[in-house]
Amino acid sequence: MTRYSAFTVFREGLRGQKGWDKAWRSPVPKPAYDVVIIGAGGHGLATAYYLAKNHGIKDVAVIEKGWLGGGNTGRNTTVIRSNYFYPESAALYDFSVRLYENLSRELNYNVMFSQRGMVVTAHSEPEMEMAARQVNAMRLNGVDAEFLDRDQVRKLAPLLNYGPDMRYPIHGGVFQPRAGTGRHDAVAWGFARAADAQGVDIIQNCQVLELLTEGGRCVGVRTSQGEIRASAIGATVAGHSSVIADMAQVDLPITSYALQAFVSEPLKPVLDTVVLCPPFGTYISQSDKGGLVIGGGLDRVPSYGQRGNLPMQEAVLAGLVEMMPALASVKLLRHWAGIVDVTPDSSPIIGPSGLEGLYLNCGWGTGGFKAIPAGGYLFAHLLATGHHHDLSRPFDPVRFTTGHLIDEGAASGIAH
Amino acid sequence: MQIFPCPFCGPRNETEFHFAGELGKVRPDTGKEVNARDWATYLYAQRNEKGLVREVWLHLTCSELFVMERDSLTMDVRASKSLRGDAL
Amino acid sequence: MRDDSKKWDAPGAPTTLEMSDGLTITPVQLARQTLLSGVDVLGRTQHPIAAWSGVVTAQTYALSLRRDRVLLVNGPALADGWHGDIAQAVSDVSDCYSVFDIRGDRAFSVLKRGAELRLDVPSKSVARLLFGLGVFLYRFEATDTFRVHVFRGQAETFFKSLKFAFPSL
Amino acid sequence: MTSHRTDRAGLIDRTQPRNFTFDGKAYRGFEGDTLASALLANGVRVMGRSFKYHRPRGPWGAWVDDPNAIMTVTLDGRSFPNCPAATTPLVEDMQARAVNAWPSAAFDIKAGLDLFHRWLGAGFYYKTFMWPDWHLFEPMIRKMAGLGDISRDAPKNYTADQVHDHCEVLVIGGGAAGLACARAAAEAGRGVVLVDDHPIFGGGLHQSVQIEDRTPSEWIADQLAAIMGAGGRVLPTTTAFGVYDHGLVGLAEYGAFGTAPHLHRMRADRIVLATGALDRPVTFAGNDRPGVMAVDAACEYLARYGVLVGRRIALASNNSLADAAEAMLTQAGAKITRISPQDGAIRALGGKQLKGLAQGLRRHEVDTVLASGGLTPLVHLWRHAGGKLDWCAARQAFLPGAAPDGMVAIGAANGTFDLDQALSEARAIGAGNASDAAARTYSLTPLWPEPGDKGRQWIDFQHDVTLKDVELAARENYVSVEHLKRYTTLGMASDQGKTSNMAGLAAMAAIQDRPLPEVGTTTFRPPFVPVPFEMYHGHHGKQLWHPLKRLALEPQHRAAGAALGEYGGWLRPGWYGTGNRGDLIRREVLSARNAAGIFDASPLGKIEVMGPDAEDFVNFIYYNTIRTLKPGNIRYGFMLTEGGIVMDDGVIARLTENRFVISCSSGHVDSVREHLEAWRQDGNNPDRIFIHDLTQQWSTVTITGPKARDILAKLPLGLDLSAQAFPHMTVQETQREETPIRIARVSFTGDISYEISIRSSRASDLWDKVVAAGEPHGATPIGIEALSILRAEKGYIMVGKDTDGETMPHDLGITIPRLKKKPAYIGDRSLHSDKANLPDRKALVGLAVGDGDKVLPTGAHIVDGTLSRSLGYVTSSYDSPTLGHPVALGLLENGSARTGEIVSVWHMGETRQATVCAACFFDPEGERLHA
Repeated sequence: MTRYSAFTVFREGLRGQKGWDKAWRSPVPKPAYDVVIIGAGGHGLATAYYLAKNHGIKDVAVIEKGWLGGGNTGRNTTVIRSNYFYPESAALYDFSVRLYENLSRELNYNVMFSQRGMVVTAHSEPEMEMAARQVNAMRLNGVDAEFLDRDQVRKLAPLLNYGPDMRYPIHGGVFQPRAGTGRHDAVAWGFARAADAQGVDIIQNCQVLELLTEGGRCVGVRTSQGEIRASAIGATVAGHSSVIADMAQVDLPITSYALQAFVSEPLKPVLDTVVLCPPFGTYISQSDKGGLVIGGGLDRVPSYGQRGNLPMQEAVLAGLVEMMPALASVKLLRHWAGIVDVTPDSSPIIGPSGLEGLYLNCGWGTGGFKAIPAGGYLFAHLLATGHHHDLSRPFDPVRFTTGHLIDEGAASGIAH
Repeated sequence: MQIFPCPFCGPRNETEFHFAGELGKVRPDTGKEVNARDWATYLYAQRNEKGLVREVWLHLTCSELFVMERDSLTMDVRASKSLRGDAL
Repeated sequence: MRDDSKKWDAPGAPTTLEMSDGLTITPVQLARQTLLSGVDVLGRTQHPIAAWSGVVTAQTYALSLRRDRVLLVNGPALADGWHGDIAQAVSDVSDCYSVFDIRGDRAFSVLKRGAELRLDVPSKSVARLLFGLGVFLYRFEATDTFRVHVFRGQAETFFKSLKFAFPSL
Repeated sequence: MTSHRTDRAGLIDRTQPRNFTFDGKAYRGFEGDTLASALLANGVRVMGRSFKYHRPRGPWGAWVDDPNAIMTVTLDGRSFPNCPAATTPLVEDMQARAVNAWPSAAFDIKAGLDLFHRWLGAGFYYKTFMWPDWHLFEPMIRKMAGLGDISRDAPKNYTADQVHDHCEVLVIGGGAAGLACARAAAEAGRGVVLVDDHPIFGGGLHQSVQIEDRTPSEWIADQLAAIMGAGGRVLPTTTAFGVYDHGLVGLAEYGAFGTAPHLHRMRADRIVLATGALDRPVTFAGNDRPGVMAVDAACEYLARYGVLVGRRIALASNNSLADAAEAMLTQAGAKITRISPQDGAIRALGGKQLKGLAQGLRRHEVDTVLASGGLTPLVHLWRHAGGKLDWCAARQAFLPGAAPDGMVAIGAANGTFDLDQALSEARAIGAGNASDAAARTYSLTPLWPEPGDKGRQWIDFQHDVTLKDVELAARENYVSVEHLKRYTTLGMASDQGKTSNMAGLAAMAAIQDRPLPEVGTTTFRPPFVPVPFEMYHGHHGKQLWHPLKRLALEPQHRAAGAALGEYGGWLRPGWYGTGNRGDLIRREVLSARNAAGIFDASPLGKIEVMGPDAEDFVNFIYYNTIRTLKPGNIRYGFMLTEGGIVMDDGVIARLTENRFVISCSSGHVDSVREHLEAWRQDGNNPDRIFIHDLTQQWSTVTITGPKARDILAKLPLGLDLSAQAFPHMTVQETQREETPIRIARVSFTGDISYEISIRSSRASDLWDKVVAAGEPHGATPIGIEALSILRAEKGYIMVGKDTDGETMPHDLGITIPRLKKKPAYIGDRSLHSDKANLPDRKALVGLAVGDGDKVLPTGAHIVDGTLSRSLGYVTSSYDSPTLGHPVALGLLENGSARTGEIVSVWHMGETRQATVCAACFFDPEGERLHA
């Protein structure tokens, strides 16, 4: 594998770029592997990479229905953050942020993690009290957090409306300086290339048709490219987790929704941080290419249709114009949707599926991208050892029976 | 924007409706002993099918709680009837 | 908490608003509005029933709201509460809803700013969302006159929404 | 500079000159011009710079397919970024400036970047800038990227109208096929709407000499008259930008430049796609040079704007449509040299100015190269709706295949490039018949990028993606079309791949030696062309964004000098009077404690539950036992979720055997009503339970404080108010001037309180009388802020503030129903989960501080000894005017067992001490409450 560096880029420029290797191979699946991972999104590829790197398990196949990174990894709004309230979530997501911080160098692939910070605004005195509760919790959890007043928010996000007619005047907010954005495709490609280099087979255009079971245990998968057996099978298929679980005759606590995202035409830099204004249901950042990347809430109708729907578009983009009226004449270039797997407590599920031999990494809902390195790391640990890493144990699905939900919404006083 | 058929009102814009859950949830009789697994299944387990689904929806304006059959992939709506079975 | 008294326009006294093209919005004072709920209350009412998109011509009439509920307009006084004899729940809601008439050739165009409305698609209920507010909407006395009942606390918002919708025509 | 304006009329108005500037230079065009046509008429070719290499760019297309000429346009002091010159109508005094170029498109100082192109190939940034850190390089890259800049102020008078609409047949595209189809449909009695994104209908028809024995303009006018005569509607300058579920089409109707387009949410029973087709570029060396244009664009500039783009033109086309173009351009005075691109690699010569075209050893001295690699139907909307595409080898194009529900394609969009055939197809579809395929006159020779060719050949003009970039992507195994697109950014420019996608796919197919259709296409995403955010926004901003509900008593409050604020979705008095806010609130608290406070409690929910099963139903809804509640009595209770979490609290009054009034929190009325309705219909007998939300029928004036009874006694209500006759937690109904009045003796302050409810139209009268009656006693109106302190002194909670999404009723000290209540109720089983049974649950506590200590900050955390773990947090905290010291409530792990314990309270790095106490600081025995 050609190592990527300023030097090789320079050298290849002189040679007409002829010397680059394939970023990953296109292998034919073997009949059996130690581990088969279903779904070559960020989590699946990261799992394969960490299986090889941390556990020396290199006889791994990642099988993908379409093209690698083509699910939510390639459809999200690229925000990476760990501004969580509960210690369990903070530990998980901050672990992920820390892995991200070194990921480009580790994978030898520039994932462009840009720690430009993220502001969550507060718009009233009660919201400021909640913001204080949040900042204190984050700091106690060991996550960087700053409590901002109105002027400090203004410095970070001058485009917000500070006029007297603002429906929800800005009082202040919570700032996480280490949060930011990454290049979503690069995360998938970087993990794919690094996993492939370790010997992992990434098999694209290979759809799982059926789970193979023997004696009540999952021993492999039947795919559009034939049967593949494995001693452990991990599913990392996000919004389609219920479809795989259905093959195992298991009902998951998951509902699939379309989550839309929007990008504007490229503009010269106007926004240096990620900004989320909860009462407008909208968040925004500006990509390195100049496009404003915008997201909001889930569509109202459960769905597997990977396309946007007008009511939520109007809600999100109208919210954007309310919070940043200067953007009113900026044009929407493209909008799309991903299918997200939403759990009752909006926290992920890492653990056994209920069918022996089949493990799940799912339920990340709207927030899977930021958790890719941690999700892969912890899922690899589970697949390799059969036991939870301490960080993933609270996210075992048993919590729905014991009642130990990890509901970040709960921290803000919302009953679910 | 989708059009949903309220069994009483007829076709209306989706913004008038609220998703209430999958059809078929039966509340365990909590007057008796209910084990934790059954209760968790009732509270949280979802079929979450890709394709034909049968769901309970609330029409916010007339408060009708009804069953709708639709396709969760294509968004085609097949039919609806009131929760008690009264047809359109 | 901030003092936002100035940010929110003080509610004005309800007056008739006349726009271009003969469009008018008129606040309506009804003698009484009564909510009646019960099994087959629709079948049992003796008053003309208003549904979408027919035109009501009577002075006393019942708005069909839902399977088991009507709003009786200008009906007789009835005691609030559960009427066991007729198995109906009764509430005086005269002060619950503000009522407006929107009249003119372009009244329907204005309303289409606030909801997906079709005159050729009937509905058994006059309840719907209009400008995001729960309202009762039907035609009253003429095909170009639309009557709206809106929660009193949202009348100001409704009036403002209409005013914004007018110049867009 | 010579004029390129011909005497061929075009559709512009030559009596109406329009002055404008581009990159600071003054020019003149005519009404009806676009910025691009006016500049071309003035001989200006370089109108922009490419994204990455800052190469000079002139227009390739004449309409939405042009990716090159992008400008920031200023008019009347307002700037609009990223306006495509080819679609921007020329307006007097417009000042246009090329984006991404400085000082001008003609001379751009960053042009030197092109020298480094060999190192800046596809995805180079993924391979470097990692060491020492991306953050070192990113700011510079950000500055280089992006197109236009925006003004930091909101554009004034820029609001979109938004309307819902419906039609039977929506015809998208007003060219020959669209017009003929719309007419046939309208004449067949169907409700038709015809939209076209040009200001003038006709599409490519203007390039024809005649159609059905008429001039194009006459024919078009005939069709429009017939459509409107038959009741159809026509919308020019209207773009169908997206097709959504259930036949919904988003239409953006453009008005004058500088105004926001109007959004039509058009619901169509049937959608006819007549969007036409585009000329696709030919991939050859230097094909990005200004002066290389689409054949179709040149014809369009001539036909619509009377602009002849060049005088000596090389026409390199692979298809039969070139003949008509040649004739038209020749007739306008151009000298045409026909080039067969299949006969050998061609390359454009020159730099900013095109010098000629070379093929093998032959050189053609031309000033313009027109190219067409064949027609690509515009099928974006087809794909939005989920329609399939089929590869047509004869046309070398993807054509509409299996149709989405309710949609049909006609004319060039359907691959029917022959005019007569398109007309008969359109008329058949319009009349509701099937169309029969007839002979085709269109022919072409396949012409696709050839890998390995020399020179830099552009695939994506705006984003500077060349054939070599595609080859590199293939070499590195980014071969799936989506990988190709994302790795090279091919097709992601602001034209969304209209010019580049087909060439990119074809290049990948050729490199891999696979048939083109096997490579597939990328997903077509709305919008079809970029549309301003404002279009989605409209009028529902400012006060109409989450509008507040308004109190019947608002005029009284304003007259009394209330500071109004948002509380639970209502605009309510926070406090009264002017001056120091803290002092005013303090004074209100003291007046309520010493005399009485008068409070507008109208938003409090008043939901009536009636019917024979009402008792069982409320007993099921509430955590607390309601069955035993006697008529005339009131009980406090919690509503839980099925997860056992407290979702609302409030009092339930039983007026009669079969009638209950539920008073829920002001902000929860809508959700509680829905909650009740859902449970009523699901699992209960809805014929025996009825729910009326009467919150807004009634207004409520509360008198609270030691003088409350005396004040109430002054109103002639004829009630015995003694504690025996009218004890705490009871309700009385009476009348005053034939108006029903309901008085509930309940308290949210800890002092004796009466909530007096009256129909809202009589509320002002009641309020005035109560205020007048209270005045001699020293009673004053109080706002929410004072009430919040009063209730906190007493330890009364506010759900959502003093509880969180994990709080169960036993965490709040109300344990008996959990242990004793037998009949089922919502959330019951969850109260016995493992989590619910844990001893260290967060429970409500009081937190006391030492003498002279300051108020604990709300939001501070209670931490363990090592300051590393949160044990809970302060939820409500005030300096109590009544008690003269701070009071605080909090949620604390194992809180009830910690009474008396000194805990550390941590806030933003500072630690203080507090003592855990019972969550009640005022009148713990309840003597004042029951007085």
